[in-house]
Parts: sequence; C-alpha cells; structure tokens
Amino acid sequence: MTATTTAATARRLTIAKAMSEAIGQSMDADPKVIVLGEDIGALGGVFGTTQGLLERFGAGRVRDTPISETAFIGAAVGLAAAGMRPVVELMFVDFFGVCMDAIYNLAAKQSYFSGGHVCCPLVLMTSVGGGYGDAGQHSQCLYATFAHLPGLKVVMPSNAYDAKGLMLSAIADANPVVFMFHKALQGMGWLGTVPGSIVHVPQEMYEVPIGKAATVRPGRDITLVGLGLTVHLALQAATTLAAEGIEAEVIDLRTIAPLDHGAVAVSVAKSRRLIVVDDDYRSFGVSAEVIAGACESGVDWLAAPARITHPDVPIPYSPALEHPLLPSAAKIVELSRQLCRGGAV
Amino acid sequence: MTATTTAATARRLTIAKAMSEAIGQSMDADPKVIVLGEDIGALGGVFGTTQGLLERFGAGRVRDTPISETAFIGAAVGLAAAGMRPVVELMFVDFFGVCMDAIYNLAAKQSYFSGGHVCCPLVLMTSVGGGYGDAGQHSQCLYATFAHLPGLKVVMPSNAYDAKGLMLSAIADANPVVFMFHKALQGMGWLGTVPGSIVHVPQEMYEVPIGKAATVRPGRDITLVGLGLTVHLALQAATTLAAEGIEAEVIDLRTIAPLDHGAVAVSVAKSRRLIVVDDDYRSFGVSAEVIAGACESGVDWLAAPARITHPDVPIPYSPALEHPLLPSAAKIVELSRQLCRGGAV
Amino acid sequence: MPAECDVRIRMYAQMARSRYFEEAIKVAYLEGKQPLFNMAKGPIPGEMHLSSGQEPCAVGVCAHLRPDDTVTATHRAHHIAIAKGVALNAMAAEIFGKRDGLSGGRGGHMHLFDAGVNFCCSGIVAQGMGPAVGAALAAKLGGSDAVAVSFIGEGAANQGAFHESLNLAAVWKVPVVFVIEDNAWGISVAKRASTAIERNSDRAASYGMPGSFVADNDIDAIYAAAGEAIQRARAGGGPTLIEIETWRLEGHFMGDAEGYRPSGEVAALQTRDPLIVYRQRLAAAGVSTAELESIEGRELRAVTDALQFARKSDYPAAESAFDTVFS
Amino acid sequence: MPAECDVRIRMYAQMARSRYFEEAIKVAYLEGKQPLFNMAKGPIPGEMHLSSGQEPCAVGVCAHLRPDDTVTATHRAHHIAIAKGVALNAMAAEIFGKRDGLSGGRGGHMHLFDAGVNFCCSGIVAQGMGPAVGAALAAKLGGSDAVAVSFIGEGAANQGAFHESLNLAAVWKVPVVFVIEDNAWGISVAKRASTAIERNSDRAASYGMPGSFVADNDIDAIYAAAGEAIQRARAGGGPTLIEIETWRLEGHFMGDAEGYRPSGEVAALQTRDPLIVYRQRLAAAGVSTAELESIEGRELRAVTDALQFARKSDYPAAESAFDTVFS
Ligand SMILES: Cc1ncc(C[n+]2csc(CCOP(=O)(O)OP(=O)(O)O)c2C)c(N)n1
Ligand SMILES: Cc1ncc(C[n+]2csc(CCOP(=O)(O)OP(=O)(O)O)c2C)c(N)n1
Ligand SMILES: [Mg+2]
Ligand SMILES: [Mg+2]
Repeated sequence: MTATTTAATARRLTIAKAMSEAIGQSMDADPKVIVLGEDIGALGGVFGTTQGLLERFGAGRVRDTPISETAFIGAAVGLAAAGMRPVVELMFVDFFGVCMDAIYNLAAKQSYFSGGHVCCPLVLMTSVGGGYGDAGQHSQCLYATFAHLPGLKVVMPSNAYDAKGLMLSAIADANPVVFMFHKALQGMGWLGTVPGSIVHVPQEMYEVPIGKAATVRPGRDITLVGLGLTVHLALQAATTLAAEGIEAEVIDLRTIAPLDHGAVAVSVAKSRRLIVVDDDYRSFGVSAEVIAGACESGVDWLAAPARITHPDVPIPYSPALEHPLLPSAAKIVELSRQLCRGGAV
Repeated sequence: MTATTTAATARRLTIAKAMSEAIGQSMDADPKVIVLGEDIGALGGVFGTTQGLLERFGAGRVRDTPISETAFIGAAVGLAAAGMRPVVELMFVDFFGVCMDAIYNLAAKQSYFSGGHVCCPLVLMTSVGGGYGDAGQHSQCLYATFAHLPGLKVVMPSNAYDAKGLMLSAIADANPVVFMFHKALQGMGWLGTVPGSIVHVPQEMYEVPIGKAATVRPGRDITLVGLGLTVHLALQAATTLAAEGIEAEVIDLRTIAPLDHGAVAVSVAKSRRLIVVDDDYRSFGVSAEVIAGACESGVDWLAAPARITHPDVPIPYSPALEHPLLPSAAKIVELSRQLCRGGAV
Repeated sequence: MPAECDVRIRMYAQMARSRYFEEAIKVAYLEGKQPLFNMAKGPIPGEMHLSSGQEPCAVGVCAHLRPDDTVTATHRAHHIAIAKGVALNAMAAEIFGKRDGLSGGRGGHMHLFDAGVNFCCSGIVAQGMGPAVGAALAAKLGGSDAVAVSFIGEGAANQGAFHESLNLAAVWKVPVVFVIEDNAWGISVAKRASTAIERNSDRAASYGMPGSFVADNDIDAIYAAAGEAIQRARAGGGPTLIEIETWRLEGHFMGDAEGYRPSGEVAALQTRDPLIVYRQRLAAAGVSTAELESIEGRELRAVTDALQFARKSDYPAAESAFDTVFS
Repeated sequence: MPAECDVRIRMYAQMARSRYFEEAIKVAYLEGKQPLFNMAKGPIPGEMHLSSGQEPCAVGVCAHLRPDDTVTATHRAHHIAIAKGVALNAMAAEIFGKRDGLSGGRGGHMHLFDAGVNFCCSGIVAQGMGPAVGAALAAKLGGSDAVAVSFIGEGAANQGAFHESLNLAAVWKVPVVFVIEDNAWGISVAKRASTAIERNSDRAASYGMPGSFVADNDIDAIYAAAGEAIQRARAGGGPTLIEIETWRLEGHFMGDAEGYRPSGEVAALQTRDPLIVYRQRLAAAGVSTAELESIEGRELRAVTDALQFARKSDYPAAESAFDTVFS
C-alpha cells in the first residue's frame, strides 16, 4: 500500500522518523496519548522512535522510566484503564521475559476478564531482529511468542509508509497492540538500513488497517510470504526469479496477529506453491501458522509448501555463524526454483 | 509405551505419585539432585509432585522458596552450572510471564553461549490445562510458547508410566527440560482425573526417551495427533470411530520440543488424513507445527489436514463458556467423519 | 462524636457483609463437591480463596475511598471488592459464572472488575501493583485528587513487581498507597521462611517513602494509618507503604487440608475474630445490641439476596465466549 | 608491609591491563566503521560497552577471589572478566567472533563464559543475580567456603530480579556478595531520575543484610569493603550489598553521542581517572617509576598479544552454529 508520488513531493522517511511523526501527531491531536519507556526522553529512543517528543511535549507526557519493565508496562495498563492512551517502549523484544506477565496476562486479558467494561488502548513498541552481531539476547524476533497469545494484536511494518499508518491505527485501537519494528529497516545511521524501507510518507495522518496483509508484488507461479525484513528479501528474490520466467507473488503480512489467512489463501489458490520467509526461530513460528492456514483452506499443491527461517538454535554472535543462518534472497531463489522445477511453470 | 502387566503385579500410580517417585529415586541415587519451588516442602507440591520428599531428604535438599520465580529459577541455573541437578517447580505455567527471562534467555542459552562449557541440567516442572473453572490465569497450556524457543526440551506425559520415565530422562539430561503435567491427568483428589492416566508403573528406575512420540493405537484411515489430555480424547474418539469402520491411528507426542515429526510423517504417509488435537490456543500452536511438518514431508492428502484446539480467546471462567471451547472426543469424532467421508474409506 | 461513630458503624456493617458473603459462598462452593471434593463440580468451580478474618484491612482502608479512586486487589479479594463498593449482585453472579455477572462469567472469582468503582483484581501475585501506579499517574496528570490503592499479601512482597512498582511510584511521586495484608502465610509457606525481615513496612525506606505497620488486625488503627496515607497522597505527598497484621481464618483455598499449619493456630485466631472483637468494641462504645442486630440482619439479607440473584441468573450463551476478547 | 604492597601492585597491574584492553578494543571496534558508523561492520560487530573508569570496582573486589569462587557480571564486563582471571587470549578471540574464542564465537562481548574460573556475564540487566545465589547455595551445600559475587550497575538495582535475589540470598543465608557499580547512568537516564533514594546500599536493610557504600571510585576502599564482605560470606555470615561510586568515561556503548550528558562531566571525571590516581598513590607510597613502567609494559604486551591472537584465529565453520545448543 506504499503510496507512489513524484520525486518533487516525496517525503522519504525512515521507519524511525515515521513512528516518531505518528506518535507526535497523535499527541498533538489527543492529550491522552503519552509515552513511557527507557531512554525515550532526551535520547529520543535507542531506535529513534520518540525523536523530538520530549522537547515538544515535556517530561510529563514523555517519561523516561527506571529499568523496571514489569512496573512501567503494568503502569501503562493502569493508565489505559483510566482513559489514557499510553505508547510504551520495550527496548528489545528479547527483554520480554522480565515483563511478559504484564503484557500477556494483564494487558491482553483486561477486556475479556472485565467483559469489555475495561479496555486497554496501549501500544507496546519493540525492536526485533538481528544480523548485526549483537548476539543471542539482542537479536531475536519472537513474532510467534506474542502472536500465540490471545488478546494481543501484533503488527510489523516493512516500510515507513506502513509504519506511520500502522502506528496511527495502533494508537487509535482500543486494545493492546504490539508494534514490532525491525532493526534492519529502522533507519538508524548506526545500524545500516535496507533502502526499500525508506519511502514517501504523507504529512497528514492516515491509518493502515490492522489485520490486512498487502500483496506487494503480483505473480502467478509461487507465493512468497514475508514480514518486515523478509518482505524485502522476497522482493529481491522475485526480481531474480522473474528474469528466469518465474513470477513470484509477494505478500507482506504487516499484521502477525490476527493473521490475514485469507490473503494467503487467495494467492496460493492461484499459485499452488508457497514459501514462507521468516527470520524468527523455525519451529512453532509464523511460518508454521501460515502453512497450516493455507493447508486448511484446501490447496491442491503443486509442490509441498516450505519455509525459510532462522533455525532452532540461539542466535550466534560471530558473523561467520550468524549470517549463514539468516534468510536471504539467494535461499529464496534457490528454493523457489526447486518448487517450480517440474511443476506447471 | 505403557507397560502391560497382570493385575496381581500392577502398581497403578497417578502421575503425581509417579513424578514424586522418580524425583525421590533420583535423589537417592544422586546427592546432586535437589528440589526447589513454592510449597514443595511440607505441602508436597500443590499438585503432589514432591510428596514425601521433605520428610525423606530434609529442608536442605527440598527447599520451599519465597514467591520469587525469577530469583529461584535463576538460582537453579546457578546451581546447575555448579554441578547440581535442580528440579524446580513453576506452580502454574500461566506464571511464566514473571520469570521467562530466567528460563528462555538464561537456562536455555547457557550451553550455547558458553560453547558447551557450562551446562544446565535443570528440570522445570509446571502444571498446565484447564477445564475445572479456574479461569484465564490458571488454565493455560502454552505448549508452543515454550517449544518455540531453542535450547529448551519440552515434554508432557499422558500417563503415569511415561511420567516417571520422562522425569528420569529429564533429570538425567544435561540440558534444561520443561516438564509439563496436565492437571486433568494429575491424580489429585480435588481435581478429578482421567482414569486412563493411572497405569502400572514399575518400581525400578527406567527412562522414556525424550524426542520420541508413541503410537498408542494403530489405524489406517486417519491420524489423530494429541498430547497429554488430548491423547485420551483421541483414544476415546477412536473407539467410537472404530464402531463405524473408521480406524484411527493415535499418536501421543510425549515430547513437544524437539517434535517427533518423523513419527507423524510415517503415520500420515499411510492414512493421508490428519487431525491435531491440542488444548492450547489455536494459532501459532502445536497444531500448526505438526501440520506444517507433515506438509513439508510431502503428503498427498485425501482431505485437508485440520486442527481441534482451544480457540484464540482467553480462557473463560464459567463452565458454560469454557467447556464448549475445549477439545472433546465428540468434536474429534465429528471432524474425523467429515475428513473420511467421501475419501478412500 | 457522631461522625466517627458513623464511620465505625459503617465499617462494622461492611465487615459483617463481607463475612456473611464468604460464609454463603463457602456453603455454595461445597455444593456438588461432597462427599468427593472435586474443584470442577458444583455451582462455583475453580479455586476459592476466602478472606474471612481479613476484613479489617479492606474495610479500614476503603472507608477513605471514593468511587473515582482505584483499587487493585489480589486472588483473595472478596472483602476488598465489597469494601470498595463493587455491585454485590453482579459480583455474586460472576462468581457463579452467570450472564448477569460483572463480566458475564468470563472472569470469575479471581477476576472481578467493576469499572463503576474502579475496582479490579487478579490471579497473579503482585500483578496489580504496576496498574495502581499507572492509575495514580493518570489522576495526577488529569489534575484530579483521586488516589490508587494496591492490596497485596505479605508473600507478594517478595515478588519483583513489588520492588519495581514502589520505586516507580516514588520516582514519579504519584498518589498511591500500597497495603500489605500480612496473614503470615503464602499458601503453606510461613512469612518467616520466605521474608528476610520481620516487617515489610521497613522496606519503604528503600524507596524513600513513609512506611507504617499496624498490629493486631485492628480496624480502628488501620483506619487511622490509611487515612493519613491517603490524605498525604491526595495532597500530592506521594506514595506510602502500610503493612497490616491480619489473620487467615480459612485454608489458602477451599479444600486446603492445612497440614502445614501449627495445630491450635486457627483456633487461637478465632478467639480474636475481628468481627467479634469489633462488635464488642462498638457495644462497649455504646452501640446498642438492637442496632448491631439490625445492621447484621440488613447485611445478611443483602448477601442472601445477592446469592439468590446469582443462582437465578442464567448461564451465558456459549457463543458469548468469543465476545470482548477485543473491546 | 610487603604483602599489602604486593596486592596493590597486582591491583594496579590488573587495572592497567583492563584499561589497555578497552583501548585496544576501542580501536579495533572502529575499524571498518568509519567514516560511516555501522555497528554491523568491521572485525567486532554489535554493541560494545566499554568499562574504562570502572576498573577499581572489578579489581578491588576480585582481588579477594579464588578460581572456585563464582562471578556473574553484566553487559559491561570486560574489566570484571579480566579481574576474575578469564583467559585473555580466548576472551579477545571471542570478542572478535573467532573459533578460538571462549565459546567459539557463539557468545561474544556480552556472553563471556570461562568455566575454568567460574565467570559468566549476560546481556539482560540483573540476570546474573539469581545464578549467583544458586552458585552460593551450591558452595554451601557442598561444604566448600567458596563464595559468589554478582556485579550489576546502579540502573539494574531497580529491576525486580534485584529484590527477589537479595531476599532469597538472605533467607537462605548463602555466601554471596552483590556489588553495584554506580556510574550514575543507565544509558541516558541519570540515577537520580530512576532511583528513589540516593544510595542503593541502604536497600540492604530490606533484607536484613549489611550494606556498605564506597565513595570516589577508590580501589583501596573497595578492596577493604569487599574483603570484609567476602570474608563474612566465607565464614558463613551470609550476603552483603555494596554500592561503589564509579565513573563511566565512555558512552553507554560505542557510537553513543551522549547528547544527554551534561557538558564537562566526562572531562571532569577524566581528571580523576582512577588509573592515574592510583598510579600517583602508589608512587607516593614508594613504588618506583621503573617498576610502574615495567608493569605497564608487561600488561600492554599481554593485551597486544591477546588481540593479535584474536586477529590471527580463524572464523568458526558455519556448521558449528548448530553445535552446543544442547550439551
Ligand atoms: C507470580 C505468582 N506466583 C505464584 C502464584 C501462586 N500463588 C497464588 S496465591 C499464593 C500465595 C500468596 O501469598 P500472599 O501474597 O501472602 O497472599 P495470601 O494468599 O496469603 O492472601 C501463591 C504462591 C501466583 N498466583 N502468582
Ligand atoms: C531487562 C533489561 N532491560 C533493559 C535493557 C537495556 N539496557 C542495557 S544496559 C542498560 C543500562 C544499564 O544501566 P546500569 O545497570 O546502570 O549499567 P551500566 O550500563 O551503567 O553499566 C539498559 C537499560 C536490558 N539489557 N535488559
Ligand atoms: Mg499471606
Ligand atoms: Mg550505570
């Protein structure tokens, strides 16, 4: 759904800037929106998600916290119950283990346990992903860990346009939304950024709907499903494959929970081939859910559906170990060829 | 793998007694085995997992803890690194949110981060499952939550024989093993127990291997995959189906991670029909992983594989709400009929 | 002093209501669970944590609260809910898992929510502490003088959330009062076996906040200590920690054989039953037996009515299990 | 007093080694990251938390430790690893992600493990505290007089694990010493903005354990305070909490622009650089310049050798990424 625009009018933003802009505009529009987290004040967020907000809105609404994730995420739930709309940052998703109770047993279940009488309009933004040598406690994705637990919506943009629109949808939502952003797409100078994530972002406020995947490239021969970073890998692979006469359809999930099984079903009904590309751990992950959902829809496969993922090992530190474990365009190309060879193509 | 024996020699134990026996025998055999957790001393464990151990081994090796899961599971990792073999109880799996870091980022990654130089022979036993009106923070399963994260082995017995053997394997293992036990099978008077879980348990020590599923009923027409409680539901359904001429093969996963995809593949290669029955939340769960694995093995399905699970809603309190959400033999029978109708049967 | 007397009589009424409620629930809970006790059976399933004996903590504190003040409570929360003014009929119906329950039967005994009086409780030890800090911050940011009170047990004071929440409350200087009901037991584990110091109120010093201890389950002393703390909070003076010595007259949950409990402990506590003690104190202060009996009659009827309402209410439709996952 | 002098000289040597190591790492880390700083590039990827300025904490404490004593440390752990006696070559190789690294390149800068001297560290704030309690319990149960020391930053003292671990250690009365390196900052957040009281050592009272505070990053005072605590622990006297005032001479991690830091703060701290201060103190105590220079030369060579070893080592084979997930 990336808007196209002429070079002259383009406002090409990074995801970091798009997130900050969305939060800032929401804070302007609604005094109930406040921001909490570690280093989100003067520093503007380790991943640039709250740039300029302290200066604009002051320390009352942009609150640096102690390193006390259980308390401040719990506090956010209390704020939300009292009618505020907190945007909270969990610096790395890897830290969920110290505060998951406040997320999955508290925030996620407020609405249900109260029979809908207490709502929890809370955005939990958190960084995911590796590839830059930060080792096994700072490089995880854990998409499925969050998506498995009811009561949470989970989104992840692959570009700045979606980042702004999904953030605005998340802030407007009456429910807890886990907003994951991928470090390889974030646009922080010090991290390196996939250029395709930096796109035109309209100045005005707009929403990208939660729960809807996007078909970012049409194709008839094989369906490549990705999310966040892996969307870009899939697009890159699709270009290579097109030169060989294989037309890949690329789906950007955008929302992980609730998953848009329908969008995948429509595509595989046509292509009858599927590869899910996911940089989270392999087993019990997004890739399994996408494949299971597609199977349930009753596809007459031309080739067995497959997944390209990080394997079931902790994420190693050395680039010599980590890089070969990650999904890549080359792996997608190779597996796509295998699936299409001998098929209807 | 339940041993058969004559009525005269049978030692029919509950899972609770089988677990206590296994831990006690290990403590007798190895002074390095110690037990930690809330109410595991004088009370013998809320779910009877440590019955009689305080009396036999004293408060030095059977240690009640404060309500400080992060500290005492962390301490267990420190004990394990120092050569002890701690068996730790997390009373309800639902409480993982207050201590998951110690489990998944610490215990699970010790071996890897240390290049195998520091091992973590730790058993984390924890109760799962609902159906008795204990509501949404005391009835969850969360199988996939643990199984998704590398470095953890995850097991769950469906009967007392496997419980003892898996516990002895877990204690002997050099790695962290999450030992889940299902409340509906535990054999606590106050909870009600599925009779099939109470079986003959040999006095002597023996191991049930981690990583191996068991085919607990052979059949050619459809494969029913279950774990813990749902194995019993599947067996019950299989009996009904047999009367209608549908022969269901029932697989008891026994180990959730690493999952025995091979055992499922062998069965579905024959039956070409699959239902996974899982009382955990539906999406991103065990059922999706089993289906994805089966698909990857390249089955030519006679019917699309399917899953019967708890849906993606928090677990409600009222029996009027909870019971209809749970897997049941009736649901399995009905769906099996659908899958087999019009097929090769 | 009629005003003070009024308060004491109101407090006695609430204690009585709470006790009658627990006694009625106890009877109802055991229905269908005899002769073989099975938690799943009968009109009230699941665990049941009764609060008998702990009424002074809830009533003495909540006597100072308004509906716009927030209370977060624990797994043992009936007395607190009643003291905070949660709708009694809907509360009973929730515990019976009925459609007219506070949450249409989705939450149950450990998850009582009444948005009308800003009350909630939870099954995870110490889980309510962070939310109380948040509610207090919301009040402060909104310019209101509302406060939040977080109740926990003494066992919960060893949970990480306790430390984080007290520190955060102090750093933010928000109007919250943390109340520890020290009933000496966390299930089967005695306080002295789990807590490194005798009084958790001393831990207030770690956060630069006032801490106070109330001995002997004394509701008048609780009322005084809570009043001071709540007034300080309303006036912008920040958080307070209070520990109250109280007693658990029942098992941890129903069905608990309490084999771990020293013999005679409960019997000794029963002789100091706070309801009886307070009745005597009020009588000594001049409240007539007739008035006490009229209060008791009224409260008993309210409880009886609530349970009758609960029993008469229908079970929710199965499909409603899919509602309100998201608001 | 030659014995004490010996210790001081050894401590100076370790401080120097640690500082040289950080300076060498700093240079190597920036290779390939200029002119455009990108964490992923160069021979050392990922975050890099340098410990320059904090050497006294590590060295003054670890001077009392034996190889069979356990140390659990933080994300900022090079100085502690060195003081605990972690194999320097293998440590450097690990940081370079090489096959001959402590863990064959699997762990890296934040996950240094040396089973030979019972050292480990971690990337999650306060994660090492529980394991230290466990290691101490293992020693106690095993009848050894070994102890455990858990290092954390002042920011970590607001994490739930801090509270739970201190209470558990006190309840179990195990031989563990908790050491807080108070460098006044948790990334960009000042201690006074995150911690409700001035000195975390006062929090020891919440657990009935002794707490002490050491001002001014003074290694001799640290040595004394740690000695007392460790001796008490070895003798069965239970845990201690120590907070040490120290200074972070670098950014939180490399690449940190430190815009949040008051201007002049670092420059002022540099004038009190503990390495320089201690050198002067030793000189004043009669240690000759020649001896100091010889120590410095030796330590610099050890560091240079270690980095050379690391650079020369091969990268691990890609397949080895699949090893040691399970032991
Ligand atoms: C995090 C967590 N750990 C353990 C439990 C199980 N549990 C429920 S109540 C309880 C004891 C609580 O003791 P205390 O805080 O003193 O409250 P009391 O029951 O005495 O009212 C325990 C251990 C839980 N619910 N949550
Ligand atoms: C549980 C957790 N929360 C947040 C972080 C991110 N983080 C890493 S270091 C750090 C600051 C730590 O401050 P302090 O404990 O004072 O140590 P210092 O960096 O000053 O040495 C933070 C917030 C983390 N690693 N773990
Ligand atoms: Mg208690
Ligand atoms: Mg610091």
